[in-house]
Amino acid sequence: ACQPQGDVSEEETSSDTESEASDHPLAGKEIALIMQINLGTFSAQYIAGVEEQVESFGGKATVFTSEGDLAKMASNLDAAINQGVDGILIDHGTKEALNQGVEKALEAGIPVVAFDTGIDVEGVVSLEQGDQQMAEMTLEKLAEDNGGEANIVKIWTAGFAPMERRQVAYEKFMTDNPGIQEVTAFGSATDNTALDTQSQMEAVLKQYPNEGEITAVWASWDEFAKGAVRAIEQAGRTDIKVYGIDMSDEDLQLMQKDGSPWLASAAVDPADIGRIQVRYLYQLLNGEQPEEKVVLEPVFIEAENLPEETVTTDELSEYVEGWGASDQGYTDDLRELEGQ
Amino acid sequence: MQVAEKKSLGKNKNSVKENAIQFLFKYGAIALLIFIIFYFSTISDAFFTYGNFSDILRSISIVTLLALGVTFTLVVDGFDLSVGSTMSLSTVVSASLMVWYDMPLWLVLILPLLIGVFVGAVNSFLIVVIGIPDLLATLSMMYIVAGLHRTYTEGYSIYNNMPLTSGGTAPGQLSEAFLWIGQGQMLGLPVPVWIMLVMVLASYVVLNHTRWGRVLYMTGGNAEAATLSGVSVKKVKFTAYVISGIFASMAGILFTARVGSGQIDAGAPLMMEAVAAVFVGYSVLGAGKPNALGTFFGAAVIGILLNGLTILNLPYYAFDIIKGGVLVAALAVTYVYAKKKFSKA
Amino acid sequence: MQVAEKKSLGKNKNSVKENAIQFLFKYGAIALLIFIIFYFSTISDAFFTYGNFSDILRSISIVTLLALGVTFTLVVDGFDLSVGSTMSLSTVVSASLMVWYDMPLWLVLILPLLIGVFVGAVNSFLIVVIGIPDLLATLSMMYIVAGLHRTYTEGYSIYNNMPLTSGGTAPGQLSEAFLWIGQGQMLGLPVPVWIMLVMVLASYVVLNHTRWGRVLYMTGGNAEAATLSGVSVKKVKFTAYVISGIFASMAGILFTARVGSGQIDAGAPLMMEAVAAVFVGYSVLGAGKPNALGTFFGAAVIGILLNGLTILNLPYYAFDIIKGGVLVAALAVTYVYAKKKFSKA
Amino acid sequence: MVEPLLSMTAIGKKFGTVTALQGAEFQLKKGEVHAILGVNGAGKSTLIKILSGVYQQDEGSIYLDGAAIRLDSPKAAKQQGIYCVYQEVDTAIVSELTVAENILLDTFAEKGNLFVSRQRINEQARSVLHELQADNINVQQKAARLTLAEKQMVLIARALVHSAKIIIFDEPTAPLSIHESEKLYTVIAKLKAQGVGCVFISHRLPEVFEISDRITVMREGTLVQTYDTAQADQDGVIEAMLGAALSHELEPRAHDIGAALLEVSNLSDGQKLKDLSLTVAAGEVVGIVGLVGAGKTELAKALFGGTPLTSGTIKLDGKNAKIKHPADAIKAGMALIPEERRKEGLFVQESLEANASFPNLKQFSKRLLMDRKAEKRYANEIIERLRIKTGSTETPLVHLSGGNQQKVAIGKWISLNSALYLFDEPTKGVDIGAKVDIFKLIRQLAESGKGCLYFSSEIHEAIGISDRILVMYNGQIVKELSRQEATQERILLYASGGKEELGEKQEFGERKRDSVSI
Ligand SMILES: Nc1ncnc2c1ncn2[C@@H]1O[C@H](COP(=O)(O)OP(=O)(O)OP(=O)(O)O)[C@@H](O)[C@H]1O
Ligand SMILES: Nc1ncnc2c1ncn2[C@@H]1O[C@H](COP(=O)(O)OP(=O)(O)OP(=O)(O)O)[C@@H](O)[C@H]1O
Ligand SMILES: [Mg+2]
Ligand SMILES: [Mg+2]
Repeated sequence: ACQPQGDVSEEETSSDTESEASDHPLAGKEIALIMQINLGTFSAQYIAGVEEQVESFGGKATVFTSEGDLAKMASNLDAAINQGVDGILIDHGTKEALNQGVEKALEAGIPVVAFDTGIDVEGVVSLEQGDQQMAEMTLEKLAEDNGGEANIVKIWTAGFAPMERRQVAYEKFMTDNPGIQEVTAFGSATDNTALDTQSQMEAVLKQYPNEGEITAVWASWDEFAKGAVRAIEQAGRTDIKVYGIDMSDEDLQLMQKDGSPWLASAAVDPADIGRIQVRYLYQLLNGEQPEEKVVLEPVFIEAENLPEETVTTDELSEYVEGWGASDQGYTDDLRELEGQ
Repeated sequence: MQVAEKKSLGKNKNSVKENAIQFLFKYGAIALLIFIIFYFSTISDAFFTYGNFSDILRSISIVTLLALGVTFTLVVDGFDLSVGSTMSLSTVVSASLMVWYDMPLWLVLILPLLIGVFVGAVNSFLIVVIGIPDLLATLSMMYIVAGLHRTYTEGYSIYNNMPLTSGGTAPGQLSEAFLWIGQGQMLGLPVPVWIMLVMVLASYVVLNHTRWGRVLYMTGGNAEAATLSGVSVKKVKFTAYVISGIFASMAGILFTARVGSGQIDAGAPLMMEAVAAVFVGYSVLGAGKPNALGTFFGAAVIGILLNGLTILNLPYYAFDIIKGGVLVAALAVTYVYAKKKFSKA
Repeated sequence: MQVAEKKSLGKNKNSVKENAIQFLFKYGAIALLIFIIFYFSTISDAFFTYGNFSDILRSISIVTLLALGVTFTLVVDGFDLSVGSTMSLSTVVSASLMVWYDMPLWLVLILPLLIGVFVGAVNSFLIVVIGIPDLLATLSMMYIVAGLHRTYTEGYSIYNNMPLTSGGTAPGQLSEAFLWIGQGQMLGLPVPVWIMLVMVLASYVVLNHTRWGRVLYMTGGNAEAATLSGVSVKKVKFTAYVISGIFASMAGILFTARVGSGQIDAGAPLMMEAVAAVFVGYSVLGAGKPNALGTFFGAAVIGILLNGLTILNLPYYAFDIIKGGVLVAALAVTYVYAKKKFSKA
Repeated sequence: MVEPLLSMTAIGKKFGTVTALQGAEFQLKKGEVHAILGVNGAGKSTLIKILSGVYQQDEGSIYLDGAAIRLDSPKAAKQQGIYCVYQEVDTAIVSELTVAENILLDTFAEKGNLFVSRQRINEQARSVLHELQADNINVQQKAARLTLAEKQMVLIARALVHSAKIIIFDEPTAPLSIHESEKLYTVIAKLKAQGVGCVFISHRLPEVFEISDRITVMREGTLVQTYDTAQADQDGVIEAMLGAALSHELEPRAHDIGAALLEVSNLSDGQKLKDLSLTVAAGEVVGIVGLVGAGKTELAKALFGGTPLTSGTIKLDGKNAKIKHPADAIKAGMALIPEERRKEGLFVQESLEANASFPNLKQFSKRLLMDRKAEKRYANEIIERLRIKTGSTETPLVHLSGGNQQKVAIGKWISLNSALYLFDEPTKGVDIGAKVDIFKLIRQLAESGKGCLYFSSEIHEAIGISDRILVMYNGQIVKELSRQEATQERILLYASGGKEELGEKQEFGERKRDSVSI
């Protein structure tokens, strides 16, 4: 609440003032965003994307977070329905916990778009990142950089749908590339994932102190990658490289640092995810029938492609093709609405 | 209950102020609740509806069960910090019994409760026999049980037909009958709400209207005097911690049934919330001590507040401020009143 | 310290057993530590190295600072649960001062400390003036401060050149000088280790070798006697909570400098760990009460244990069991000893 | 006339509804030892707590060296040079700190050197203890390990550290043996020679007459009279203290004593109690008298199952009773009215009803559910029977006066209809009127065939109520006296170790406690 005003140019801010007076039928919608976890910069950017897109459509977004508690998430879903919101966005969660609430929402005529949830209710649009594809991209890059021979550490945890999709790709990759050996694997999603990963990674480095014992780290989530990168930097190990999945603004800063071990990551712009999710919701609100399964196209980011000076994810599109520029989910009606 | 109060002696010059405090203490919490409900109702039409209230009740049902357990330990002047972990353990155990071992429903319900009994027994062993203060003993148990539940599942959450680390997929699923406990409806109210109401009522009757309740309160009030009146304080403390363990297990079972999977660490964030509910409940109807109705009421106040605040579109990150603020206010009323009462003696 | 002991009166038949307990109490914790170190050394060559020990020390530095604050409140018979939140607040404030406002280093270091002072002052207001029990007052503050720190950052973590919600990017960066505090080396040891050692030493000297320390212990041991000796118990409690707030802020600053960004909720998981360290520290050298060296020692035992267990490749989820187990063992020794002592008096 | 060093005039102090002091007067000259005498609750401690800044008087003024002073904290009093050795030993000892630290406690609160050198404080503490001839106390050990007498010596030492103008001793000799007390007398004589004004409170008349220059007698919060010790006679002083003679108020027993009800033989608890044997018959009141710390409370608790026994048998109604816990004792037909009623006997935050029904909850519940009406009925019954003054049966007991609380502590046992009642100092802190009520109640119980054990250090009261008196000394019963044989002097003699006939008992001298409460 205390952030300073950034140095923003005039034209950019003027857009929200315009939409207020609009009398478009899709204007003034109340959108609820139901989240399971709200952790790290990724979530914050995702929320920002949602809010930005909803506002540009002249609506208002309300965020319900659940501190990782699925029961609370289900309650929040109920509460949103009771409040009579016009549309619901869901971020993570499990189908067992949410199906009932989603059905109730559909009965009440509230459209639902889910991201990484695994909800299987007819009429719900489900977004997922190309998780397998992201895993493949990074793993292949890893193999390529090391000539198909590497000793790697895997950081991964069970229990999350996207993680498990990434795991599928990982297993397939490992069988296809016998030159790549898994030295050890760990990982836990905690209250303080990055720091806990850092201490665990430090211990792993202790265990394998010699060059060559570990060639690379494959982190299935950027919170893991952050911890691993810090541990490697602190230990002064220049021989170990990190390949990650997901990319938040904060990660980008880490990757750009001189001599950063973090070489590559595959990701969908978190803000883009939010924006696209909102667009599909508005398609539903507009009475259109988009496809029910939407796979978000991941982007591959390599450290070597990044410029000398630090850039933020906002400017990343200038250097990485396809970043932040996705116009997935747009229809003519929506473009028109945005122009209002 | 302790609602009857002696007529003010009239000797006090500031008896008006005193009466105001008295009133605030007795009805303040209720007045606050009515005000909150009224306020939110004027803001949003969606708030004061049957559906919303039944949802609020369902959303507080798990915390309320936990908080009832804490209430029992506080009544005997103890404190159970391990309820959150115990709930987590019971969550994963009940899920695993179905998913991993395909057990019949009755076992799925009984075994977690036995675990609750066991944790309560260990707690009271540490407290009563070893003599570790309640807070520290249950803090240690909080860690141990949390570690146990993660070790049991090897860090995985448990869901239908999950892949097993040993290869293959788990044979079982959460049964429909089990899920009904958490997701079903009965006579127009969600099943968890019924369970909560029955437990609140049972706890209320036990604590306020039975011999046992009397013994629990008296032991908490003055353990030495209770001993010399023929009460075995050890047994009483044991009972209270076992009850607390059972309530935590019930909360865990309910959680599994509600979300349809055995989430890891489900109870950890709920522990502090349960404690907060109990403390807000102190000031209900001027009880000035832990009591079942107050606990329910405390959970409801917090639940309604959070529900209303989301309607108000307050940012989620401000909720904790409000939760803390309500807690401080309730505690301040209770303890300012206690000081008054004490200085009169 | 309290090592001087009266010769056993010799009247006791079971004085051998008694002596064993005495010994266990005084040197048990140290013996345990030596055993652990020895054991891990035999298992892994990587364990008993200068590098590893300096890493362990660095990894416990933040928790130790938090725990020192808790120690001070425990010394005056209080309890500060809000240290975790205060640390989180200080983490994001120190980062934001640099990233958002590009402030000079001295302000970046001073302002968070002032916030710590303020939180401590509010805590002691609730406890001393309103009369809310320490645990409940600081529990409420834990919520409020956690909410405040999230509200302050609107839920974002703070990092170099972050984009602002209002558009544009933040002007500042964490300065090199600042990062050195968390990541630098000095005379062969990491800077955080130096900070921790200095603070432990300072706390030790203050608590054990100054008049103030006596006043603190005196107040905690018997507030009435302290009052009769002319101590203002309110001022003493106030001081202890302010010190606790300052330590929590220092931990927050250190955390920011260590990870190079202002992570949200950084302190929450560390609070319980700090409390555990203090309690393990009770039993060091037979102090039987909160003490600075013991706290450091407690943090070290836990840190070494966790380090060794990771090297052993034990699954992370079992760590909590061990942490809880160590805590129970330390507490059991302390309180079994206390019981013995008491029944002899 | 010389200007007095200290003068307190028209001091008044109320605690809630209790008037502790009203128009109290006190004067102290330089280099004088001035004793204050008075029965329990006369207001002695309150007066000196006002003098040492713990309480502030509601009315009246204090003059030091002729100038009016205001003492609003213990610190302020210390700055004026007024130091105090408080009566309640445990309120002033910090048991976690060492002896040396406890002795120098006041100096820590003062301004001065920031650093504390352990060596120096040990040195200082040792030299003060040396002055008290208590070199045997190790200054480096924790105060928790001291005996009560040693703790008292530490507190006395604390007052001697400073150069004081006035030192107040509130019952300093109560936990001390004669030998230790004599060391204190020498110190007081030394202080006196240095011109320090000493206030000395004690219940032990001989020592008061031995060491004091003047005696002030207080009763019910006011000054009765100030005597020059040289001119005062003991009987006159006692009369002034007691006011109405109390021992004549009870009628002699008119009923017969029945068969033996309680037979205790060779009871020991491994600590204080050694080889005690006693009997109580139905309808009999047996007094157990001894000085503070003789072990009366321990005996009562041991009989009631509160503390474990190492040997001995307890027979009730001729049957061996296995009593491991108070619950067993209650089942066997015993009731204990403990000494510290607020701590051990009552639930002061709870209502009279809840307290009264507690020992016998089964009678006040149908199946499991409590029967509130029955509780209320019973509460009203004991209110009437014991003449308890209270607004309603639902008032929490904190609002009742001490005497009325004591009556509740007794009344709660009546519904059980126990056969044997143990009263441990039932008149402690109880006003005269309530005292008489309690005596009458005990008599009533005896008349209806109950056995009563009456533990007390108030010798004359015990003589008044008991049919038979057992004198306790150092955890043993040293003498049995019939009502006719019992006189205050004889009991006191045995209670303090029995110097003449039982000279050999002197070997216990070290742990002997010789104060007499009157
Ligand atoms: N803090 C207090 N609150 C309420 N009443 C008190 C308090 N202190 C003392 N009193 C009452 O004041 C009266 C005088 O007590 P005080 O302690 O001065 O008696 P005393 O003469 O020292 O008796 P003793 O010989 O037993 O020490 C008693 O009735 C007592 O109950
Ligand atoms: N005022 C006191 N403060 C602390 N400890 C005490 C006090 N009085 C007695 N004790 C302890 O209790 C032990 C036994 O005392 P107990 O209470 O059994 O004696 P009593 O004859 O009942 O004395 P009282 O007259 O105080 O009731 C003593 O050895 C002493 O250590
Ligand atoms: Mg007194
Ligand atoms: Mg006694």
